Amino acid sequence: MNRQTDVSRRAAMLGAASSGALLWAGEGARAQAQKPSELRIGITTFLSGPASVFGVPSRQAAELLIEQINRSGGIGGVPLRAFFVDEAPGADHLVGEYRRLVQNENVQVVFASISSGSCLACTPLSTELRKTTLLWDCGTQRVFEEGKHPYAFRTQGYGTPEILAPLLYLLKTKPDFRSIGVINQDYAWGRDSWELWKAGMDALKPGVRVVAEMFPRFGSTDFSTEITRLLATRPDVVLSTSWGGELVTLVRQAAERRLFERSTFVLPVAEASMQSLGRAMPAGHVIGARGDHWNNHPRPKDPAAMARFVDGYRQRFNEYPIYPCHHMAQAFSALQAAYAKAIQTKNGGWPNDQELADAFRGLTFDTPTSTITLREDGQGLEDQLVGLSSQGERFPFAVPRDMVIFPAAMVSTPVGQKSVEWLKSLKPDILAQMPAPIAG
Amino acid sequence: MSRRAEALLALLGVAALIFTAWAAPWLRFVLTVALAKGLGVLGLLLLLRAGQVSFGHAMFLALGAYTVAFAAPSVPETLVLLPAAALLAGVAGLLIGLFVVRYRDIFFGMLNLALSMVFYSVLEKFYAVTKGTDGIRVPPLTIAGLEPVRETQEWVMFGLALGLALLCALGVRAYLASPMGQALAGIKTRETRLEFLGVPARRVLLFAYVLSATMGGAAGALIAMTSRHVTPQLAYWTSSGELIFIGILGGAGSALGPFLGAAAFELVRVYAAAAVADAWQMILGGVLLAVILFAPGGLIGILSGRAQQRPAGRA
Amino acid sequence: MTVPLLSARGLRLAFGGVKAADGIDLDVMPGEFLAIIGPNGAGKTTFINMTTGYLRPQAGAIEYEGQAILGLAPRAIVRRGIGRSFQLPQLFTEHTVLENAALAIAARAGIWSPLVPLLRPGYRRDAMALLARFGLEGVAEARADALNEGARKLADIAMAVALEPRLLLMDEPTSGVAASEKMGVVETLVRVLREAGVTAVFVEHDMEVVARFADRVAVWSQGRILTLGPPAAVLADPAVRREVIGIEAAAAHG
Amino acid sequence: MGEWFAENGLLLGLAGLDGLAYAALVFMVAVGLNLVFGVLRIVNVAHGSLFAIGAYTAASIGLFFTAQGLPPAAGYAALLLGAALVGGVLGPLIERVVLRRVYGYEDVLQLLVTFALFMILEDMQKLVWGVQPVFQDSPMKALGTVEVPFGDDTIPFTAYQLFVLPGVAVATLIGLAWFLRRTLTGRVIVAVTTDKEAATAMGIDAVRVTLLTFTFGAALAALGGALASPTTSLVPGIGASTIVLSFAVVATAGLGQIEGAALTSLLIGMGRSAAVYFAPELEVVVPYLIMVAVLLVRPQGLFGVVEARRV
Repeated sequence: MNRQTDVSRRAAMLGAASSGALLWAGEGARAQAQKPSELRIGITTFLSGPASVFGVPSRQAAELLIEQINRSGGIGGVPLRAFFVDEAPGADHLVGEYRRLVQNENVQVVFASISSGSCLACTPLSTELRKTTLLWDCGTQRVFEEGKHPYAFRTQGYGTPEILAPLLYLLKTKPDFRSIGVINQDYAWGRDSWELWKAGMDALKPGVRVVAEMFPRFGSTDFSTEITRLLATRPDVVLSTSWGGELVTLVRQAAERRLFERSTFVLPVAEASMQSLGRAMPAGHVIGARGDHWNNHPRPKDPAAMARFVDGYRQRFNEYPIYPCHHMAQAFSALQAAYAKAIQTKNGGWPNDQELADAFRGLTFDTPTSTITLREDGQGLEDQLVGLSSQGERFPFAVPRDMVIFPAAMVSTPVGQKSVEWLKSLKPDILAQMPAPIAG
Repeated sequence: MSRRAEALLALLGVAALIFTAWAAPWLRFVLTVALAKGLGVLGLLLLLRAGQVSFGHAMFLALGAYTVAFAAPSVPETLVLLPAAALLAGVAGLLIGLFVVRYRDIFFGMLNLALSMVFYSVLEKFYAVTKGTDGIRVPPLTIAGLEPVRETQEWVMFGLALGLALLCALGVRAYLASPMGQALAGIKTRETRLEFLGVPARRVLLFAYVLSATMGGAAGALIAMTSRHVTPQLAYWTSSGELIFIGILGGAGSALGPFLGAAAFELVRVYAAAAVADAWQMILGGVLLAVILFAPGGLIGILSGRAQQRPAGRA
Repeated sequence: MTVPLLSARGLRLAFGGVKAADGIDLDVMPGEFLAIIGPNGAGKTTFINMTTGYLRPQAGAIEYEGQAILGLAPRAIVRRGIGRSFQLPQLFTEHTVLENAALAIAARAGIWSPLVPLLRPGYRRDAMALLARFGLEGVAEARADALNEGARKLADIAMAVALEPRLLLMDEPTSGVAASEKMGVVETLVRVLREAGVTAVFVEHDMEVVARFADRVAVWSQGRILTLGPPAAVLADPAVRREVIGIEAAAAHG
Repeated sequence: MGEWFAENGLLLGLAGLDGLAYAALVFMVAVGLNLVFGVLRIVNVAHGSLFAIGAYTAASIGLFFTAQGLPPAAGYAALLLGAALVGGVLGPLIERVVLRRVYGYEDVLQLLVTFALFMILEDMQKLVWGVQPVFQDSPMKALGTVEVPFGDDTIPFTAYQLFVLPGVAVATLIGLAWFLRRTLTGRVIVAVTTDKEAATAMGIDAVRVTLLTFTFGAALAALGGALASPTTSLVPGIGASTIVLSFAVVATAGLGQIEGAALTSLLIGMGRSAAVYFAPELEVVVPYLIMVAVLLVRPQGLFGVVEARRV
């Protein structure tokens, strides 16, 4: 510690008149906070590039939510104001933007990132700058399993439950499959999700033959070669955790060439692409939503809130909200709950950064469909809803039937364990705990 | 530009940088990255002097950055990692250079592009080693064995980048004025004559290539140490395009150009992104177009009052 | 008997069906000024290109000072003492004349010093002295692409001379030079070359220049040497007058 | 080796069919780029944006036609209309308003001008078409699928992929070759490609040729995009990945060489699909490895001619 202050002092002297700045910028997280005139939130999301398919709807959702919250008096009487940042230029640019949000725009909270890479880059900064950061959409299990981040909280589920739930569903509904082919986007999520799936599958149903492991380039626009290979090798199951335009292209090309008739597809991130696909999505395949917020949720906790959000979004943007919109809503719901808790703890006073972070730890907040609890490591526990795709009258696109709602605790890695190790240790009796399907 | 004007501009620039970094702490980070990129662009400028446009130069920055990311867990010392990254990039530059200096113009540009894309794919594909597009996080580093607090660390990185930028700018200035540097410029106009002066043009270009790769490696290392996170995006072709962009924005006529360009580029990008988060690319494109059409000498050209001077046409 | 400085034997080179060299035998004697004349496409420039390593003949041999030089790179041949100038002057167009000259001076001394300026006092003095020998000191600070043709030709030759060659091959040193300047240019370069004791081979279309300054004349036609001898005899040869000079005269007026 | 072929020969055959369709799309984009480079000597980075805009426009027109109740065959008219519209409007606009101002500038500036255009057009697409995937596959659906025998099995391929894509590419190749060799305008383009100075000296109106070639190249890029649109979903960023691949084709093919572009596209298409089957981790680098290998052996590209250096 002595050494540090030493260097710090020398730098202060070197930097001419900079000692004032050092004091100013070094303002601690524990300083007493004044109630601000507005509650500033930095939101990083994809506004360009292929992932803007997620980023733009979530931004729209954020704007809608902020309007709604502000109309009803803001949070603790303070109106919200969002500062959006594009994730597309890459992590090196984003960490600069994160600093700008904190140090220049003086945001109280940062909502960080769709991309796992962005999250991994931002969470250490949340510790360094002592700024509460909500990981509002990224899914990598590495964040909380490989490090402690006292100021970071994930207000939704993550890769492990999002993969394990569809796997369990498949094992239950199609227990006799013998071979599998995988076609995932070549980036962290595509690779990680396959590693998670394989670990779980090998533990619960050893001996499944992997006939093709394909990781086409991120942003690919054509999968005909991969589809030919899957047609030729005839796996019983095809797994793809792809999303966005790539999933749409994959499903259309595969449907056109009748791959859906030969193999059962498992698509854990299908929900966001169902509207784009419309009637082109074949029925009878396993689809997931990275959560439980399907439009046809059989028993949402607060149907009125669900309808309010969905209809409000539809009215404004002429489309159904997709899962990133729901994840954004969850982040806002958590924010409201945490501020309420912190203000109450302080008897009406405005929380500083430390007090705000303390309020998030162990917080339980409502979503339209359920409640989410933030564990002691910062990870949120979100239920997973998986079903078989079906086309019906109610929606102009596919939604699940024979739905199973997996309780979050059942499919999430316990605190302190690593996902892959935990999945490897699973025993087939976990299938017995699976709730019964709901027709839908 | 006269010597005195250039020296004055450099002094003013340094003063402005230090003042900005002091007055707006969050810009300290942006400016450190800008200085680092400027260093990379300075290397690119050497090749431009020979009339060659490398459309894959970002690979050396990425190499330097990944060197830091891979080595940092075992050797978390800034003063070791920085030269190591530069050295490694220099060696890679020598190996690649031996191949690419045999080619000119579009072939030179495209071969560099191809090699950078191969490197990009390696970073992206070998997930088990490189963590793919997620990238690798760089742990906190020591400086001369000390572990400064964040604030000091930021100043040290800023100072390091600034010092290295000044040193390299002076070095490049001297190099370009030397017979070797002048011969390099000769490659652009009359390569045959060089051969008939008994000067091996390829070796002249190779020297510049290795030098530019080394500076690229140092730049990449600085970026990695500052942003503390590296991704394959650093090697993607658009990153190389960005380096050329900065070079032209700043002006290819002076060793100060790259740094001026990089600072302007990062600031425009940051403010454009803040103002219109989903159309910043269009703003940058517009700025670039305006500079080329109305001030092809770049910012340096504007500052030295020669903005009207059109660049020399193809001979 | 003196030993030839340069000796070419049986050089052959064809581009497609065109024979640019069809058995060239030629000896260049130390100290002489040898003019090469002949119609366009006769293979005159090809001979220079082969001798300087720019083109490789399909057959034959070239010896310089008794050593085979065929297969060496241009810059290796330059280092042995064979210089050349170009029909289209090869100057560094974005550099000043002084810088061009200084680069040539530096090239002789070795350019591998990355931190000392090209225009260091020594090189500047030598370059100015070089330019002064060619009467170019007045345009030293001008950009090379701003010169008139005569000055460009002289600058081009000056750069070759800076390397102190013993043999200089000049490709049409007067082509494109205004008639009023032509004799001045030739007189300047002959004076410099004589002073330096350089042997010269030059391709020339102006018969007056050939008659005044050449010691011997070689007449080229279709890749062969038609005649070789002193100017007075060669230029008086009716066959040469008909085949070469007649065409030249017509071309000059067309 | 023989054993390997016995085992994988059939798969290799399938890979060939896939590679063909892929090669056809690569060729459509690269040949336009190569043509433009031949005449303008500008590496047009915005070529990829023209591909993307062509795809979006064709899809929009196709969707409009479908909404009007026109038959699926009208989808083909939409493809051509989209390509013609983008080529005919954006081509001349870019050439006359922007590029014309920078002829005679240094190469790097010319290249950067198109890079700037690329950045602007990328964001413009987002403003016009949004970020959600757009697709319009009635042309592909109209033709249905073809069962290709595979051992005891059959593999369905879409007729569009099997016949339309390669068919259009071959027709383009033949048509272009005929146009460039047999028509006056074509020969003028070749003359300018070979030696611009000489061609201009001979009285060729380089300004007109340049405009024409650029428009033509833009239309080819847009047609490539239009052809790709029924098979894929259109999202932001498709231009960027298309263009970088075309760069590799141009350098490998030899500048301005259309047959070279065809052969290179075929090599890349086949190489890529073989990689998907047998070495998936190489899929992305195949085009670049082919390029490096070709340039090692033939420094001027497959069909490139050594430019005579005049001394």
